[in-house]
Amino acid sequence: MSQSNRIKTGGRIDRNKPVSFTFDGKTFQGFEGDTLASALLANNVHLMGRSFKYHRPRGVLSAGSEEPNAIVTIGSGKRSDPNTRATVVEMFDGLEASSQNCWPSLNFDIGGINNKLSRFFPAGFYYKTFMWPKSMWMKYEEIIRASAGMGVAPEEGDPDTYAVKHEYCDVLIAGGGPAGLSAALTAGRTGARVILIDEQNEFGGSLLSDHGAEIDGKPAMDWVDAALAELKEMEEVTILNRTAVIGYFDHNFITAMEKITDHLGPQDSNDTPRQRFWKIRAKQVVLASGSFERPMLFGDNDRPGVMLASAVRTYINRYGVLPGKDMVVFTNNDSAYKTALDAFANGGRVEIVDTRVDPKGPLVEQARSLDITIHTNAAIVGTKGYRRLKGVEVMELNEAGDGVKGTKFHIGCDVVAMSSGWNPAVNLFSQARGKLRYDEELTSFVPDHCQWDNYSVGSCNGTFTLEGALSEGLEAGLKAAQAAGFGEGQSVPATPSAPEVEHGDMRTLWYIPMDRPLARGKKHFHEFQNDSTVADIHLAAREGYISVEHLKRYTTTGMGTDQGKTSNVNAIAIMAQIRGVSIPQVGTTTFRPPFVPVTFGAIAGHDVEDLFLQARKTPMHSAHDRNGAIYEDVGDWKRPYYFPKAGEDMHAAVQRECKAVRDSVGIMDGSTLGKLDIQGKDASRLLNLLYTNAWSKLAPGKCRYGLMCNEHGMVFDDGVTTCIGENHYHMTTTTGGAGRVANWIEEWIQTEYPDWDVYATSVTEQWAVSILNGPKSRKVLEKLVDIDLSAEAFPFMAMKECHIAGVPARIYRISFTGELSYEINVPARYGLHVWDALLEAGEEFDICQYGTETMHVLRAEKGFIIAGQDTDGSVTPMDLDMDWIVSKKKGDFLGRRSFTRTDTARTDRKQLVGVLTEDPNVVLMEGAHLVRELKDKPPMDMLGHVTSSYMSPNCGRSIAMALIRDGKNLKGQSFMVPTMSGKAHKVTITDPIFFDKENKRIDGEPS
Amino acid sequence: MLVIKCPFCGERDQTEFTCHGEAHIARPENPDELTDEQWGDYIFFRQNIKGYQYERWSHDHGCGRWFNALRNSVTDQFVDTYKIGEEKPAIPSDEGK
Amino acid sequence: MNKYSVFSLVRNAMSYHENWQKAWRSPDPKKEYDVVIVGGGAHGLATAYYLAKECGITNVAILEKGWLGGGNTGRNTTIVRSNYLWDESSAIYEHAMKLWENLSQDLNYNVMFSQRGLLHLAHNVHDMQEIGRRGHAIHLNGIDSEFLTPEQVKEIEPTINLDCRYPVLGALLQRRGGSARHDAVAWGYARAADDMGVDIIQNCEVTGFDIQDGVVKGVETSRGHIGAKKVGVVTAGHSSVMANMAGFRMPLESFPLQAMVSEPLKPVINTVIMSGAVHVYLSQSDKGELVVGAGSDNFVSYSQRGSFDMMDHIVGPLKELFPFTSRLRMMRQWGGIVDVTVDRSPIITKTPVENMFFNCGWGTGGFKATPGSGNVFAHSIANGELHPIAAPFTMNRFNTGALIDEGAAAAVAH
Amino acid sequence: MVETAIKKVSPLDGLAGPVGGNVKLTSNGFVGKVIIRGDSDNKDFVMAVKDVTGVEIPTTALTFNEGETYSIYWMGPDEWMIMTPEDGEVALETALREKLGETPSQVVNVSDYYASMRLSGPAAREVLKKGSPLDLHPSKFKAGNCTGTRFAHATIFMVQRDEEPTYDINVRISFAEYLWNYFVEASREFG
Ligand SMILES: Cc1cc2nc3c(=O)[nH]c(=O)nc-3n(C[C@H](O)[C@H](O)[C@H](O)COP(=O)(O)OP(=O)(O)OC[C@H]3O[C@@H](n4cnc5c(N)ncnc54)[C@H](O)[C@@H]3O)c2cc1C
Ligand SMILES: NC(=O)c1ccc[n+]([C@@H]2O[C@H](COP(=O)([O-])OP(=O)(O)OC[C@H]3O[C@@H](n4cnc5c(N)ncnc54)[C@H](O)[C@@H]3O)[C@@H](O)[C@H]2O)c1
Ligand SMILES: Cc1cc2nc3c(=O)[nH]c(=O)nc-3n(C[C@H](O)[C@H](O)[C@H](O)COP(=O)(O)O)c2cc1C
Ligand SMILES: [Zn+2]
Repeated sequence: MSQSNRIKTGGRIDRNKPVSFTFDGKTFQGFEGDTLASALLANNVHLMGRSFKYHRPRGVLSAGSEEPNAIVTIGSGKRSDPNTRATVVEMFDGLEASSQNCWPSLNFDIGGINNKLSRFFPAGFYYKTFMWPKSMWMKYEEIIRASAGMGVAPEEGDPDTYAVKHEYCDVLIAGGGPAGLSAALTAGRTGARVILIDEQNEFGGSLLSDHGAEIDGKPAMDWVDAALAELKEMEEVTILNRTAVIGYFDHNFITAMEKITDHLGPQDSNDTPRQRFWKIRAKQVVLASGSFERPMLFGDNDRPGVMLASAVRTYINRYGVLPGKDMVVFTNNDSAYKTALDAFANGGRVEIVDTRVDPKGPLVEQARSLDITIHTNAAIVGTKGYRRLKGVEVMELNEAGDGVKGTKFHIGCDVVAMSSGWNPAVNLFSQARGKLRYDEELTSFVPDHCQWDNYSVGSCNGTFTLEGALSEGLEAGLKAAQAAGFGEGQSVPATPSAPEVEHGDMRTLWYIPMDRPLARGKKHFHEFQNDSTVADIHLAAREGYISVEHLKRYTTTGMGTDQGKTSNVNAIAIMAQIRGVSIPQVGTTTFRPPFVPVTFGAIAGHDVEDLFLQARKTPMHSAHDRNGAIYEDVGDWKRPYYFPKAGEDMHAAVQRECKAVRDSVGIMDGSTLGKLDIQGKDASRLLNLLYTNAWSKLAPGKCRYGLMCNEHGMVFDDGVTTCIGENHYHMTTTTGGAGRVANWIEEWIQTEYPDWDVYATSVTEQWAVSILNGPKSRKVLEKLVDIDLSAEAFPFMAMKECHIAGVPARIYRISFTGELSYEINVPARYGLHVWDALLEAGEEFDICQYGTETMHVLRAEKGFIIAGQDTDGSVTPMDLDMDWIVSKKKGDFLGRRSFTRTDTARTDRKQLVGVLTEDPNVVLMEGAHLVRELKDKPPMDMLGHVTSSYMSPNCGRSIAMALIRDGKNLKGQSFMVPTMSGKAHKVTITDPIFFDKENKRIDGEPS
Repeated sequence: MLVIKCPFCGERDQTEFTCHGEAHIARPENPDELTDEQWGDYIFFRQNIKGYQYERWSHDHGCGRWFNALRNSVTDQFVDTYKIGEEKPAIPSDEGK
Repeated sequence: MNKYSVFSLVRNAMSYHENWQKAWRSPDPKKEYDVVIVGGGAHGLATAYYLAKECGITNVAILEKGWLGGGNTGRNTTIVRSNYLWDESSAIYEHAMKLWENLSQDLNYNVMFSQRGLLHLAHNVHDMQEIGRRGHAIHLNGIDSEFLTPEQVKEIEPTINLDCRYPVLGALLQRRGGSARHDAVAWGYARAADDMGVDIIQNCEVTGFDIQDGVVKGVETSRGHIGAKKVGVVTAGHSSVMANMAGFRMPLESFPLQAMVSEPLKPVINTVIMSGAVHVYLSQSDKGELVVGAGSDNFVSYSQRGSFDMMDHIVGPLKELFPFTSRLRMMRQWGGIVDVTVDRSPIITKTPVENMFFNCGWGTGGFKATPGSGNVFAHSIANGELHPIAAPFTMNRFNTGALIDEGAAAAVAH
Repeated sequence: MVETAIKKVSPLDGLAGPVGGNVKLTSNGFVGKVIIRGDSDNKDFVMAVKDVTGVEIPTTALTFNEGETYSIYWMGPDEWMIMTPEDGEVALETALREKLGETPSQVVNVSDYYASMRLSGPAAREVLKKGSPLDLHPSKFKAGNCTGTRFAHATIFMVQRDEEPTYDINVRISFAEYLWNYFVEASREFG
């Protein structure tokens, strides 16, 4: 029968909106306002999942986000959401759910065999076996892996979008039950910026399930509605439902995840994000996150149908579902009597098993007056039923509560509603480094003190009465607002009256004894998801894993997706019992974010695909696209790598480009080079500090190359710096080093030499840079500029300001190829204009656009280094054979002192040399090593590695550079370069200049 | 996730800043007079204090200025931030608590 | 010690697992030991184990201020590999790798050392040069390494997005690389060391050193004075604090390094994956969670917690490289205090105090070295001279300039 | 000399804006921008800038002063940005440099370094909150404020013009396309 467990009336579901949904392919009916769990329960489906290790059938335990058992997959394909708690999935028409961790079906799961063999699989069993034969471990592991895990990963290509939002507030309130709402009221009334957050669809917290509760003589939900109405009118109050506070970090940084469309089901358009991740900075935080009920730990307490008492009450009152007709309430306190009474009122047959010898108080009396059977001083010692609870076995407890006596009797039932007390939800407080205190009376941990500004109120503070929650909330809300600078002089309003029946004492038994010793037959699960039992805790203690952290890791208790919300305290208490120490002496494990699992998609927000990370483009990028460039990623930049013509592969294109430059003229985009404008009387002093060579005498209009070292004396960047005018320089850096060099400069001038008259400002993007290279470059440029380009008028290492193609430019005659070269800098807006003009002007010379690879080949032909490729942070200028650039006269500079340290001063360090292969057609792989002596197989003594290696069409052979131990002294000698495939190439160490050794080409063709 | 008070821009989110380690390490005036040990000490050896430590930060995504801070490396709370060249604040007396 | 095996498991199952012995004793500290090891992380425990097993020194105590393995050992992403660039590094990590390969049998404790293979992805030309260099160096040091094409990467990890923002251009594969069960490593060493007589003393914080005339004589602890002929300090993130107690400084800074796990899944990631350019490193544990490593906070901190922004930085890249992770959920995040050197290589060293030795600076990547580190450190303490494999890692290198710069060439050192 | 029609190109050319009406995004074209560094305690410096621009250098953090032609924005304690109408920057740069003479200072034309775009409309603030960790509440950052901050992976310099709200956002041109597209995507949900 459809919805056989649905109560005729009542609940907060919308009976006018029936929906249908499927679970494991079978169709069911429910209502809007249901959760997947409540709708399944309405249909009398309790079996919702299988446990992690023993594959035991499991039903729903709770009605909230603490659910360890009812874990399902929602949706399918690209929209499948594995490991979802059925208790937090809001129902919509067409919802598709399926069970996990079972095969072939939930009902009949082969993995259930693990349960039969569970005796051989106690906690940590895998540490003791699978070691022989050694070679078999990887096979065993595969089996372990396949049987572990839970849901199946979704297909890639998530169709949904996600968003992130930063927010600030004066008071953030986590939890919108009575405590949170009242805090919001007093905080909101001060005009402070308040954010009120609750993870559920509706506000009211426990009041949503508490149909009898009254505030000021009216139903408590009337008060909730009025509070919300008032809050909605407040301009500075933000109210977020369906939003879980998941992280509480330093300096009151709070993260939260809002579900925006999850409850609506798959959307056609993804304009609206599925979820929003909030990053909130709060001046003050009020934690009002309620409490978790504790399960009773008795034999086979995990059968589908065994639920928390408060959850049963929620299903009855909030969802209009009576989870079963025959209920046994098993409790050690009065609160579960409310469940019994509500079940009874809704036609359930109810019996109560109470561990207390003589429970009294109004709730107990009320139950008695209704003739509900109460078995006192009694306990459930076992259950009947496998896929569904069929009954319980009950016995009388002994005085100490550590054993049972008398005869066992059986009660047939299909639901157990259990309660062994409450644990304040201290998770967020604890994440925030809050220290906990153990409260003997409540038998639970409560907040003590915290270094960040927050208040815990209501049941998360161990205050379990409605009036208490209201009054703490009202007070904390105002106090928090006042601490944030609002509501001066306001006083806390009177607490509305919310009379409650008196609760009697509890009788806390951390686990329920059986008529047999522990671990014989029935299992007492304290941690449901990972199948951790009370016997496992005993085993851990027996084996010495007595620290609470060892206990956790050895038994995996609390390591599931629920992070032990319902189990941690029980485990700790049992360990304390075993060790004979107090509970606080055992201590808690650490609460960590997130409070509930959060999707990676939400955290990533819009930072996906094209927006994942900026792709920086130069002003000429559209021309490169047009001209068929293939790009290389250099840092964040997209740089043309080469420009293939039809039918060319990379090799062919690069060979052609290399020749074209030296034979005629080529053009490349150099805009990505780092650029800094440096001004001030102490500018040259700064250059002298940064670079290894001397800078005092550079005349305006002149350029100079420099190397920079860090204080370890190792090269970290290089580039050309030009004197623009008096006390004014333009520095260039490598593309990748731009940011680093800029920071380096700021560090020195701001922190060490703040008195110097010098300023540096990045101008990298100000200038678009087209670089002409090759003997014909003067011919090309001539057509476009208004200055004399003759070598006399515009010599090498000079800069001229002029106009090109009608726009202002700075042209630098510097060269990274050894050819006549002009680096043409124009304001970025004109970059494309000038590039196109140059291409047009160069047409008659067959001007060749080339990319970074050709640039690399050409510079290698000349033996010029690339910082970061031919250096690696362990190379000094001397190692590069660049002693000439290290000034001996100018005094101190960064890194200089390090050159004389014993290791750095060694003369047999790795040094940069040229390497030529015996076979000119062999191009060594970059990174290949030279060995002193070739052996049949490794290990071989390595001399150093090839840093750069190319086929050079201009040399007509392959060329390479390498960093070789004592390389300077090995020139002329031959060595072998073994490859990974087992072959080896013979090479000779040479000078690293392969082309135009005399530097004759620098002035190009005479004009 | 710290809130850091830039002495110039006011309180800002940590993600606008970069930390540059221990503060008040002056570059030796005459490196040549130092032994290798003393020079090594200057470039590599740090106090790395568990407790209050002086350190340098820069407001990269804001005003670009470097400044100093006194922060407790256990609680991650700042005592104060101050401009380069300003006198360093005293270490609070709860040291060792 | 009762031996662990499938037979003992079955036998004990018959007696309801009531007869298992303690994995290690909890003795009170003696007055004096031949060697006191400070720090009950895996490195300290391994040191004690090898002192007892290979150096014949069993009058050893390990002092741990909290619980065994509660430092970085218990919070690392468990990547094990030996494909480091420099010869010195290769030597020590490969020494460790060889010990890993027999460790479960050696300790009679299954440390679940899984040689599932480790992929270093290359996403740009610079990366390709880097893996080219490292791959060859490793190969010539006699350690396994292979270059893979993007297609081969896809075959091994079908869920990877090769065409991401920084496309996968190739990869370096170490088939012998993988991961191990971190807790089991600590526990396995502890149990085996205890069996040879080593005293493992938890909840015992070293608060000072007893140094007389430049020679260490013992340690002050929260449980009183304990005499020691030699002291080995293996306290990872707290090494500077220990050095400070002994009156000298270390070239270290301590940062919280971050990690997280997803909810558990059926097997989907087959190897261990490291990507510098996209900033991801992850693997899937035997339990099913994706174990994802993030960066460290960029300021010195001794607060052992996960922070948010480093986590934030890793999630976009994770989704970029493995788009299927979009709808998965993070289950837990945390952090550990790592002690970082400038050259990203460890320090194994004698100190200005005689008979006091330090083993630290393993920073973000020392788990993989555990057996090797403990082994050479044990020999160094026993002989009073650094073991040849350890010798290059002396702290004097920061004065001479003989750095072993693993950071400069490769971006990550996990 | 070859003469071709001179074309100015901005990275924002041709990029599509947000679809709905709640967020507007436009390019500010080629606003002139000059960075000036110096010591605001130095009267010569302050006077020189005032003389050339007719505008007082703002010394209050996060504020700007507007004049007829020029406006000056506080970027840091010794750093300001002067904005000029299109093509006014070179003349300004020259004039400033001349006037400042020996006074310790720096004058740099960054007109092309930054692209400038205007984000406005009722949901503009919401869009900014997606990527910027700044407190944008009208009581904290309002019309008349300017600041350097962060938006997603970009460093930005942001000016709030009015309470609509209207923001002018300056970003390095190599990040401009990324930032623009981010704004467009972030606007999508607001229609
Ligand atoms: C998030 C994260 C990810 C990592 N990922 C990897 C990885 O994938 N692969 C890898 O190889 N490495 C990784 N590492 C690094 C690795 O974890 C460490 O290098 C390694 O665990 C260090 O081991 P240890 O035994 O030296 O230190 P720890 O395990 O930290 O042990 C030091 C011990 O000293 C104790 N101690 C400190 N002070 C005192 C005192 N005064 N008295 C007594 N005891 C004291 C501490 O309590 C601690 O238990 C990672 C680290 C982290 C934090
Ligand atoms: N022994 C008992 O009888 C007993 C025990 C516990 C609670 N109570 C009753 O419960 C009420 C306590 O009120 P309260 O306001 O303290 O708690 P509450 O349980 O009514 O409300 C807590 C709210 O916080 C929300 N929440 C929890 N964690 C969150 C997170 N991380 N992010 C977002 N939202 C989160 C929950 O969804 C819930 O709505 C009182 O009425 C009290 O009588 C009684
Ligand atoms: C490799 C590895 C796997 C982990 N898997 C889980 C897990 O499945 N569930 C879980 O809750 N925590 C897991 N953790 C995290 C631990 O719970 C814990 O956060 C970590 O050991 C740090 O300790 P702390 O959080 O108590 O400080 C894992 C940790 C590591 C290092
Ligand atoms: Zn600032």
